[in-house]
Amino acid sequence: MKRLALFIVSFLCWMVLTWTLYLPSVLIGLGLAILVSFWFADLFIQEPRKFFQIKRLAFFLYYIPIFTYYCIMANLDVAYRVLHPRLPIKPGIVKVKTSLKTPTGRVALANSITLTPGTLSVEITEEGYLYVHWIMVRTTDIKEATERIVRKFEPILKEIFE
Amino acid sequence: MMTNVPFIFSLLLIVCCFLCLYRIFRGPTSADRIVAVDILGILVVGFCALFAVYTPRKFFMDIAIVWVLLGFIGALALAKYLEGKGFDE
Amino acid sequence: MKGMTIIVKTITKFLSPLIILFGVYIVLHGHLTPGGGFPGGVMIASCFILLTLAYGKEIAYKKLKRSTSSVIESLGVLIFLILALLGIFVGGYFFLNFLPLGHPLKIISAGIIPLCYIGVGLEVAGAIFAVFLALVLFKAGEEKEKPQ
Amino acid sequence: MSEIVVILGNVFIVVGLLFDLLGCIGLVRLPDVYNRLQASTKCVTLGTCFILFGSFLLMGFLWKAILAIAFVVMTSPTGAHAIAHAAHHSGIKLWKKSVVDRYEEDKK
Repeated sequence: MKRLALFIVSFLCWMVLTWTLYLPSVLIGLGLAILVSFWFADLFIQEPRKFFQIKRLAFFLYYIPIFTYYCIMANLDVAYRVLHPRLPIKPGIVKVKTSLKTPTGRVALANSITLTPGTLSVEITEEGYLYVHWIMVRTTDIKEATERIVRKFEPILKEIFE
Repeated sequence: MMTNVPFIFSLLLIVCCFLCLYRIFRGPTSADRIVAVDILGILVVGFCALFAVYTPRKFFMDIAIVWVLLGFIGALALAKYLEGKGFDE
Repeated sequence: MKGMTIIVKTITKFLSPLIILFGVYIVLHGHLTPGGGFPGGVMIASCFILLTLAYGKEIAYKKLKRSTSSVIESLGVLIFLILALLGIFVGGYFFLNFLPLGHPLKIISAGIIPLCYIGVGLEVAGAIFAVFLALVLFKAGEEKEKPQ
Repeated sequence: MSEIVVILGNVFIVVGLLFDLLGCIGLVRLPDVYNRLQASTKCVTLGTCFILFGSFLLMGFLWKAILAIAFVVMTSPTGAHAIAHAAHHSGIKLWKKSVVDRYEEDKK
């Protein structure tokens, strides 16, 4: 199962890279994908059953425009702070709690936090606490910071990765 | 008029690179320099994409992908150096 | 905890097979696009360097043993030399391009050049990983290399 | 149709270049490592993604560019996280006007 998932991903990657249907090229790609999937399968995905569920892929596609929207808002926010002559920043490191369980979900959450307005994840612990550097600290309470930072993404990521 | 457009685009990116170089020279700590080197790596990817568009050769995109991956590995190595650990621990 | 944080580990898990794939793509398309044996070999070696950085040396050793990397290095040189010598036996020149040339701008073309690039790629991948291990893991005076 | 695609691609490239420039201005102006890392990582990542998407449109739907966007989005925040983590562990303090540092409190 793990091998099948890695095989599909690497073969798609090869086809995108070469972008031809010339037969020897496709055959070389097949052989290469089989080699890679036997060599690296134990590292790639831990729970491959989730990889084949259509619902998760659909939620992933639904996640992309939301993420892009927040990303552009983040950039406009940074532009406002950088171009303002008096630099309206009030930085600090706050602590938030996530309810996601799987490592992949937590990693996706941390990377989403890094790319969205005013926040940068510094450390993630085993118990699900994230230390987040916030460029404009509005609150230092754990619950309220969680409400402001994490709540935007958590429901969708829970559908994708859990 | 239209032939000057790629030149102006490249000039903007070169201004960005010079801002990064300023941070590399002036940076008070080594972490600042590492950040600037990382950002410089991503800017070069933009350069590769511009070259791929305006000298119509598709292989520059391969170079862009290679640069992304090697820049990532370089950033990780510099981060481990900054943390003061050995490379294998 | 050994290695870097969980974020780096998970991204490394996801990226390392794709880096290998990309290195082999560059090696195999060396006669069509820029690249070839040396950059592709560096990409393949950098995948193992990434594993060493993120996880520590045990996982990287599980994927590619140190003795195996020297075997791969020797194998690359051997492929290169055998191809060169076959030219002498077939037609009389060192490095004679004795294979048919194939279609231009397809993956099977240019005779023995792709095979030479495969040899070079294997050699560079093994050599750079061995050099990295030698520079990083065995510091002079602190740790002697154990006989195997 | 194709003219619309060409104009759209050029617009994407110009917007991406402006975001790149903003990120680099942030790298120069902001006061400490973490703030610089935030501004530059966000802006330069999105700007480079826009340039790559513009080249995807201009070069007749070259799907390699989408692959490059996926790699940039995956690797760039991870590198930023690694650098921030290492900087905090190597003892670099926050800016002197910072409000709170929960991580420093919890590490003790």
